[in-house]
Amino acid sequence: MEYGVVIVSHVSEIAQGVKRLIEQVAKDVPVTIAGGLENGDVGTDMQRIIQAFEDNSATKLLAFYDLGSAKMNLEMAIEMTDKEVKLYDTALVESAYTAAALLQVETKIEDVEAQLKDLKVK
Amino acid sequence: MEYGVVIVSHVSEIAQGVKRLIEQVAKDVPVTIAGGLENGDVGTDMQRIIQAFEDNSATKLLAFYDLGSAKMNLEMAIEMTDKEVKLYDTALVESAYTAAALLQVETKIEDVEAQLKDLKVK
Amino acid sequence: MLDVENVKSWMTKFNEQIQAHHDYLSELDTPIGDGDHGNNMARGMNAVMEAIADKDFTDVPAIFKTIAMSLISKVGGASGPLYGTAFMEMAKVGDGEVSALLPAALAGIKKRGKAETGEKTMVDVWAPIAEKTDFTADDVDKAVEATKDMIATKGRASYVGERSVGHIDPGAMSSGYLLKALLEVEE
Amino acid sequence: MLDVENVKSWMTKFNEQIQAHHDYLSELDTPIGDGDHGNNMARGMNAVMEAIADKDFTDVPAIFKTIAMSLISKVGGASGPLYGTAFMEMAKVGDGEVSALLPAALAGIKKRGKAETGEKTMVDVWAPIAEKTDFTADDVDKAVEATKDMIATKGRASYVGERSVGHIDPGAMSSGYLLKALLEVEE
Ligand SMILES: Nc1ncnc2c1ncn2[C@@H]1O[C@H](COP(=O)(O)OP(=O)(O)O)[C@@H](O)[C@H]1O
Ligand SMILES: Nc1ncnc2c1ncn2[C@@H]1O[C@H](COP(=O)(O)OP(=O)(O)O)[C@@H](O)[C@H]1O
Ligand SMILES: [Mg+2]
Ligand SMILES: [Mg+2]
Ligand SMILES: [Mg+2]
Ligand SMILES: [Mg+2]
Repeated sequence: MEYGVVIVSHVSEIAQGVKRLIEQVAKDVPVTIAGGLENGDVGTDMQRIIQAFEDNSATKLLAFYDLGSAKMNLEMAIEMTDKEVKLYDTALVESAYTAAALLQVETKIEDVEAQLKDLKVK
Repeated sequence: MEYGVVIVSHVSEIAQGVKRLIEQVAKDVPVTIAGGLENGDVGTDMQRIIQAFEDNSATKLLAFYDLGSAKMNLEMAIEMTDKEVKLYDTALVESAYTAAALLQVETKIEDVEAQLKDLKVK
Repeated sequence: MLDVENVKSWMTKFNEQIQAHHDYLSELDTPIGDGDHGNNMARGMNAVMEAIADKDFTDVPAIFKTIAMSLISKVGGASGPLYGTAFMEMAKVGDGEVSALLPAALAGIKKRGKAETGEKTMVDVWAPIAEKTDFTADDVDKAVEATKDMIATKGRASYVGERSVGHIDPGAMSSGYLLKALLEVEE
Repeated sequence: MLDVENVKSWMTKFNEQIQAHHDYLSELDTPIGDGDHGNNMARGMNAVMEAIADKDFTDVPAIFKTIAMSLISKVGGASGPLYGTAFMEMAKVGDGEVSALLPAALAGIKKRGKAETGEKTMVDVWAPIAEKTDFTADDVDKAVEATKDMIATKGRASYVGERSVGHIDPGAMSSGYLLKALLEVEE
């Protein structure tokens, strides 16, 4: 698929759980995650985000995050990757679900983004 | 504490992860969860939601959920419990975090609700 | 007027349809949902059959309540609280008068799901049938089929919006099985 | 003008302060955050010390880059990308001219965190100091202390809004240690 989804959360369980939730409705959308720190603690880690970009088989990525400090690491990761990544300031679970469900049925990216606009919360 | 938080998600990892995230900033706020089905599958279960209400040491509960079908089970659970439960159609992770952080510092419920209003996404 | 035995055979026939079309219901749920409607209903109906088989019920409301609780606690998807509420509301009717049961069920489903007709849900099957004094299997099939052209605005299918057009709603299909099973019992 | 050795002793002194005030920084982060700022900074500075000890650097930008990468990858909280960007931007200055380094660091922090002064963050310490040609330990202490009366509008503390008044910002405090450690090296 052209587009993939990346989930960035301070907590690895949240990232894993969101992946599980959205894969149910989007079997063909590549979803990769960066959750928590390497040692399992709560936090975000730029290297793990870059890894999630690399591991995603899509070249264009939609990235969703939980809290503001994840956003800073996401932005740094975006500056350092070759992939085309766009981050959304939208409700993490709800917008990742919406995006994945729409991408699965090959919705145009403009239409996906239009739906995401309603989910902006940060 | 007078107020507690209940997290309802289709996926147990999401519910557990949100609890972990918010307990960091709200050590004294009672947080209970209902995530997934009894057998670990994805879904929501009214009985587990009622259990989360009962297990919460607070008498007044703020409930947050991920998708619409969780809301239906939540509403049924609310009809069947003695606790005073209010559900919010807000971004799951973000609003649970906001509510917990504010409750921790003993913010008045009206002020908590005012902040939650901005997080309405469903 | 249904009695307890009628309700038992209604459930038996419905269960047969659900188990027989287990995969088909999940297939319907795949393009516009999460692909589990067959599993959900099969699990729920197994629980119903277990809860009512070899058990005596004093009256129709009592068996409806047991069915409702099994569906609510075992289905696991949106259809659990919806069917559960339908049976709960039917229990409140007080007897087995079909012309009162179906409107009660419909009202329960609409209350629970906050859906109206035309939103591509099971409501689109329950509504036209509950409003008729008499209905046929053909009426049911037509109502189910009519969900195909609708745009979903409730439930998971609403996420794909216009892309839901062209697919029959899975909950509409399972509701069709339920209503046609009722017809067989009434005959 | 700092050289590589100066930067090393700057980091050594900063690390001493961080480790000595580990608990205090986390305590500051508890009422208005998640209580981990001391842990985050201690972990980050351990990584910095490991990365720069016994290692030769060709020039000041090279050691700044190494410090930046250690902080970015090991801190784990918001302060990681913020301090990391500060050192990354200082590396871009090209030499150790303090009057150029501090404004560069400030610009990096503001860009990364999208914060302005008065939002109760580390910016409120970096900004007044970077704007001075000369600064004293007293200037730093005053800037740190001034965050106490501010209402947080950025970072985790912004969630508690007005309730953040009365508490010193943890990132302001750690930034104060960093800037005072620099003063000692410059003397
Ligand atoms: N708000 C609603 N109102 C009425 N019916 C609904 C509503 N939401 C979902 N449904 C019905 O439920 C069916 C899906 O059930 P199921 O797949 O078991 O649940 P889930 O969507 O949680 O996986 C849909 O096909 C639709 O008929
Ligand atoms: N957007 C921002 N801009 C500037 N500084 C910020 C911002 N967000 C947070 N900070 C600083 O970071 C500090 C908190 O760091 P830390 O506790 O390590 O991270 P976290 O909040 O992720 O746990 C705050 O005290 C504040 O000084
Ligand atoms: Mg389904
Ligand atoms: Mg489901
Ligand atoms: Mg912190
Ligand atoms: Mg933290």
